[in-house]
Amino acid sequence: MAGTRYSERGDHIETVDPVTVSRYRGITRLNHWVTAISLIVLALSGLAFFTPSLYFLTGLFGGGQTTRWLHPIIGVVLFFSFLLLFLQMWRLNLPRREDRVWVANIGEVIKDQEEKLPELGKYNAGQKFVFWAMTILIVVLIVSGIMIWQQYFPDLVTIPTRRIATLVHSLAAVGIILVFILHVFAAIWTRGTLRAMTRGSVTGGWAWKHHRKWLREVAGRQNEGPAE
Amino acid sequence: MTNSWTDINNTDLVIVMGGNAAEAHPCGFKWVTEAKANRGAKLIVVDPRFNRTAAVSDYYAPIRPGSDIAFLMGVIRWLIENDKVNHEYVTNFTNAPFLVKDEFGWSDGLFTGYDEEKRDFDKSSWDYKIGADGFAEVDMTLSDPRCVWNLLKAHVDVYTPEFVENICGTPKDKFLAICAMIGECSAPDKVMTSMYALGWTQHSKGAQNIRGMAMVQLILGNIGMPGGGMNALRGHSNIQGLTDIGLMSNLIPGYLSIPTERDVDWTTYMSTKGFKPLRPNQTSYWQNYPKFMVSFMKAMWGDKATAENDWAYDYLPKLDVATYDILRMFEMMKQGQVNLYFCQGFNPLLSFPNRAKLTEALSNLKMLVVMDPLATETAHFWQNHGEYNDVDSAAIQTEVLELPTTCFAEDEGALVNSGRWLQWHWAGGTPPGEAKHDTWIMAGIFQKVRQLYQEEGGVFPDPILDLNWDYADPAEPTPEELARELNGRALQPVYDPADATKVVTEAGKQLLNFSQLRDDGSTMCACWIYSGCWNENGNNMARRDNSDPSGMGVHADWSFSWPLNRRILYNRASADLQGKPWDPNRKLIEWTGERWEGVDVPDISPTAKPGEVGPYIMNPEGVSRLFTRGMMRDGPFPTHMEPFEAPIANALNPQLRGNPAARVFEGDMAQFATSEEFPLVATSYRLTEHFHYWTKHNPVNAALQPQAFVEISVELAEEKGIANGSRVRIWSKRGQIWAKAVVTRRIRPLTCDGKTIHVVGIPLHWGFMGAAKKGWGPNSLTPFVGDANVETPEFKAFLVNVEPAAEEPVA
Amino acid sequence: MSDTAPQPTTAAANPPVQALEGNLGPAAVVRSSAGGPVSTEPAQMTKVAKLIDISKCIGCKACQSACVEWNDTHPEVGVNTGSYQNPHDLTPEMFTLMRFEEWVNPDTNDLEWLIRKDGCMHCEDPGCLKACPAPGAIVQYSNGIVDFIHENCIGCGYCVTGCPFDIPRISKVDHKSYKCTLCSDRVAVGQGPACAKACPTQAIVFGTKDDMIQHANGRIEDLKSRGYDNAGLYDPSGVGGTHVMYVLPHADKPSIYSNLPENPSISPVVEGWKGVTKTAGVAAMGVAAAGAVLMSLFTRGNRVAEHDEEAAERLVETDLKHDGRGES
Amino acid sequence: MNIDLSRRGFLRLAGAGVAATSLGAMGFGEAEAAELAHVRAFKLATTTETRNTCPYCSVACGVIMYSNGDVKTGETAEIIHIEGDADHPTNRGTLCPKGAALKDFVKAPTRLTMPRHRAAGASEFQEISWDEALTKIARALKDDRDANLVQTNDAGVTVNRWTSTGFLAASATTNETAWLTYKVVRSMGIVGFDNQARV
Repeated sequence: MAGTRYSERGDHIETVDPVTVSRYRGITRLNHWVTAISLIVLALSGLAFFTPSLYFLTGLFGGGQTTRWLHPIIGVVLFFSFLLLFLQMWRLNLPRREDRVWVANIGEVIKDQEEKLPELGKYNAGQKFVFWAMTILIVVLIVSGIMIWQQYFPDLVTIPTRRIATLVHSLAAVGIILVFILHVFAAIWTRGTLRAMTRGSVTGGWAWKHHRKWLREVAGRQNEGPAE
Repeated sequence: MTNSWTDINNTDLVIVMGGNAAEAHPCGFKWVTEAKANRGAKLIVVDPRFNRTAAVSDYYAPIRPGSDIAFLMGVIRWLIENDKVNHEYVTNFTNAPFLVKDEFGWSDGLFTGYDEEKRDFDKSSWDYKIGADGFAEVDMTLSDPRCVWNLLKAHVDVYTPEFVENICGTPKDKFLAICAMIGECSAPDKVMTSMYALGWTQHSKGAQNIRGMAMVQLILGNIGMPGGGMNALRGHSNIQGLTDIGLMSNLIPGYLSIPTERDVDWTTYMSTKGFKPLRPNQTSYWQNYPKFMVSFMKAMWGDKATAENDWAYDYLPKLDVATYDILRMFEMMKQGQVNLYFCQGFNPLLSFPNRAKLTEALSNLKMLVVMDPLATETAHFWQNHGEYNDVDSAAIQTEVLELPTTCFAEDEGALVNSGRWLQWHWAGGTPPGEAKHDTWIMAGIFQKVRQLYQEEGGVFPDPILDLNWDYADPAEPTPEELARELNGRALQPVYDPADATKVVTEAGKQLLNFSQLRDDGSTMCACWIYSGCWNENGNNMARRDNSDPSGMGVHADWSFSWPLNRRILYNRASADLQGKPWDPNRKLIEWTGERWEGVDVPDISPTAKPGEVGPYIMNPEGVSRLFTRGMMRDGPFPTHMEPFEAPIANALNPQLRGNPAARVFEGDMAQFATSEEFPLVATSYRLTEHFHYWTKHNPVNAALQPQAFVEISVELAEEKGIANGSRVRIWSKRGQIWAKAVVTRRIRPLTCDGKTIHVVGIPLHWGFMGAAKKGWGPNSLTPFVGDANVETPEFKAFLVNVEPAAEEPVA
Repeated sequence: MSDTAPQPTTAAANPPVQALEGNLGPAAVVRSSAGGPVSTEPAQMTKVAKLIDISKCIGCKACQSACVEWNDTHPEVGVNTGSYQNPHDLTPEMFTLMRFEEWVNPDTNDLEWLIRKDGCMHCEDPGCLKACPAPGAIVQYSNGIVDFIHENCIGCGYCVTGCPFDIPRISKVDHKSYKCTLCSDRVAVGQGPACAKACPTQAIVFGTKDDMIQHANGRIEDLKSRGYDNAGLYDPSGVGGTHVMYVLPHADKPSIYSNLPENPSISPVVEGWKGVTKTAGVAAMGVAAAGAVLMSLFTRGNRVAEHDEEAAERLVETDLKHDGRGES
Repeated sequence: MNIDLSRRGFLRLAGAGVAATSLGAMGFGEAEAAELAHVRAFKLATTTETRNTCPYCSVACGVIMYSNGDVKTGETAEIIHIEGDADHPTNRGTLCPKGAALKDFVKAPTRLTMPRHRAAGASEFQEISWDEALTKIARALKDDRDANLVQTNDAGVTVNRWTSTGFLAASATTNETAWLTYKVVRSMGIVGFDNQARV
């Protein structure tokens, strides 16, 4: 049987005319949105502690005390939720040769000139960057976060370490928020992308344009076994 | 205390030995730190432990528990040898020149007249040579070999620095350094003060420890001096008052004494009192004894005490033994000879030695009555508290009544502090539940007993029926009524002795002070030394003028200080033979040429000429005593004695065990251990976070020092394999306890007689009631023996053993 | 007693019982955490200080006792762990603590029992206040007192991170941070702190900072006369000086006193975190967010064209035809 | 009571070279008085002061008890705070760790509030009334005294000595209580009489 080098097993052609391709299963989408919402909550609550100018954000959660205990708990939720996502996606996010070409021609991408761009699998280098950046930052955040989790781990590390952890945590937080902005922006800027995480499918054209190898592989899989 | 707390600010050198003032009396110790900060005073601490007083001392030296006399006699020897002596003081203000009977002598650690059977001395030879004129013979040149001074020299000769080091374990160089510091205070303008407490009293020779230092102070000329004196830091807020008022087996208020069987009648009794002067022109104030005694009898039995019935002399009990002190009473209890026992704010189960014996004794009572603000161990002695009080309740037939009393905050009256200040206080809180004043309880008991005798008659009811009880409310006499009785009042007009027509005090009026007491029944006074505390000027104990014009901490208008509002006892001795202050910068009183004047009330008749009348007016000699004649059971000079449980033999006489004159009950001797069985020397003490067994009931103090522990040296810990903070078992020949080990460098092994001596420190605050963790006090281990003179138990030097123990199961 | 005027002012007075207006309110606040409200023209009060003279301290814990009674805290009854130190550490219920250290002086070979009263140092430049994210949870009054305003405290523990002396403790009960207030409620009505009032040997004295320094100099003189050549005042400049100072017999080695910091200052890490990281981070995020929004609004975005759809259909169809299942 | 007189305090306390707090010196007083928005309300305001002395050791430090309610006017008074009396010559307002926690003694969880009786062999106390308690005691005293008072010794000397009942007096009661206790105990002929002086 043909291997799945560019797609997940579950990816398949949903309809032929017009062509729509299933990209994310429901469970995956749910997983994604739980992660997304956690991240947003964390960003908002975290920012409240990060700078006084945003302290008012604690109001969203019912005051400083609530925000203080909520933030780390959501952090744990995010961690495990992202972990699931990671397990589903890490293989296709491994770098490929064509990624280098794509990155080299990132300008073309912005200008929407496809001639020079290589055919891509399920994810392009930008998406992969977001994926790995998130992965690393979330690990950093959860580790440093636990070190400064006053309520349950007051004496886990020494105060000097705790100071560093606090600094690292805030730096990582800034980082993840930047990545998050990039992620959201890309998803919106690249029209036709959002439905992948809402309806779960993309148009054939979108797939052809952005992830042709992926499309070919999915389409090519149709002859093995019924597509229905 | 001969001086007051605030007077310590006038000192140049403080020696804390036999006490731990910083921990047991922090706010009094303030004046030590003040003296250090203000006048560069130095602080010496001599103690088995480097305690919290030592933490702020200028010089610390260790000493083996129970070896203080050797140390002090060594100091005296050094002072004499190096001529650090205030000669004018010694010659004129002490009995140094007095000649002692030729029969008197000392050898092998014993004075003449010892009877091993009776464990007592025949003291007849311990006295002065009395001349034909009836006065004691003296040699003011101090050259006669039989004069006290030369006998003292001979007596201390054995106490060389080497001897001291060998007995006390105090390194010779440290001992000599301390001698040098003390020696400086023989100068008229340098003064040392001694602050001691139960570290000296709780020995079988406690009284002699204190005499030892008192002699040092006399030789230096520091008694009567501002910033000097012998300062006994009393342990409890009113223990001074209760002793003044004579709540002891053999006392009558004001240090008069309960008759013994030998005092068959009033005349015989009086013949042994009211001493005549032993030297010409001396005051011998006790000549007024009859006035104090008659006034007391009138206070007790009012009109029923008459000249005809010898002032109701038969109403007083007569003693057949020296005292029925606590040790004797518990011994009798053990023997089943006591049926009823009352504990008024007292917790003997933790306070007296050999707890096992105490529990056995209490179990033999028919009834125990405890009056206390708190739930004490004594009141619960019959209740099983697991290993902490492992008794079989069902087997204990003692009926117990636990009566809730008010505490300080809810009652009014006066307490006498260590400096003899009678300070009035007021109630500020409502008593909890049905807690009652002790006065209400005592009156209630008495009223009911009297009623029973009225209704049923009974054996010799007279002293009860006739007891003077003219209080507005017989059910609860007020503090004011009682305080007025303590001061005394005129029952008939009191006339001026100089002019029999002149009335000094009208009948019914309060007496001015004890100078107005009479022996003809015209005055009543419960406690002569307090007279003046509540006279017609009002309640002098409530005076609150804290001004101190002299800047010497006299505070003459603050409360009332007995006697006669005098703040420093023997203050006449603060001036030289001519009546000039030894130190012009420390002028307390001075002879103006006609009279004595100064910032304190002179401790002598205002017109008594210096040089004629000696400064120690209470003594028939008119001077102080380096040699105490027959007044102490165990010797006229302090001599080195080992504790009953000692790690080494008595170097002066290996046959002697403990104090040869101390009373030991049958059976207790068998419970004394030898160093073969129990090699470690233990000593007990207070910690500053707690007060005896009370504050463990307070959550705050319990948190500050929560759990029983013992302190041992790093060396002993290594030897026994004991880790810091681990649980250990400590046992003596009389019992065992468990506690946490505090392994510290503040206790060091000592070398005595070639042996390495380890000291185990045992704080005393824990029991099985209250807020702190349950534990034991040292009294589960201590020997049942007291001081030869005053029966204070030997809590400060005994033998134990220590071993690691399994940790307490977490309950 | 010495007549050198002026005498330091201290806590040696009895508290008033009439209702007095306190003077430590918003009007006296000169610093407030996380941009909390500060007084525009603060009442300029004389700087106060508590001076702890280690050479006079007998380690009696009266200060701990008085602190508990005044502040109505309830430290738990613990156990003995082989030391006099109880409780074993500062807690939300124990704002001050005697720390005991047995030290053998290498010069004299004598044992010295070093006892230090630990507690908030009331830094002129308070790390806790700097680190605190909750506006107005930590304030500094113009007399130098650093106080926690518990209504505003969120219990995040940043003050613990910020403090160079490891002082604040977060309550497990109400999740608020606690430390010595220098008895701000007493000082507000002209009283000194409860510990200074109680201290039996007056090892703790309280008054204007100038007077305390003057008093300290007298003490240091006395100590030098007793052979403590390195006696000195501990008023660390790294935190701008403190309003709780020590007289140390061995001022050359503060660390022997239960690890009293040699040169305390707010950790550069904390400075970095609250300084550049905060500003730079906010800027970066701001720019990024704004940029993204602008681009999404004003650029056309990347759209899929019709020919892409056709291409996709062709691809799919050919694949289907290929295995001859195309006809519909 | 002399509260007002004693307000004066000390102008100079020896050594520590300290003086009564001067509001001015620390920037206090009407001018700067601001609303008490932040600091805890001063808890002694409008309480009643009563002078007392510490019941623990013999330094006898002066203390001031602060209560809600005034016993002197017959009100129920609850002591809410105790601290040193700065006017007292000895302690000058200072207190040791025991004295500083006196309130805890007054309010100790183990304070006694009711007379209790433990019957022979019982393992618990039972509460009883004061009258029952005092009656039991009086009866026991009379019976034992009638049975065991030694009126004369072998030599026929009147001794009127009672040794089978003993009384331990307290160490912290007032002189007045002590004197009343002395009268009662001695009038009965009790010689087994002692106090804490020995220990």
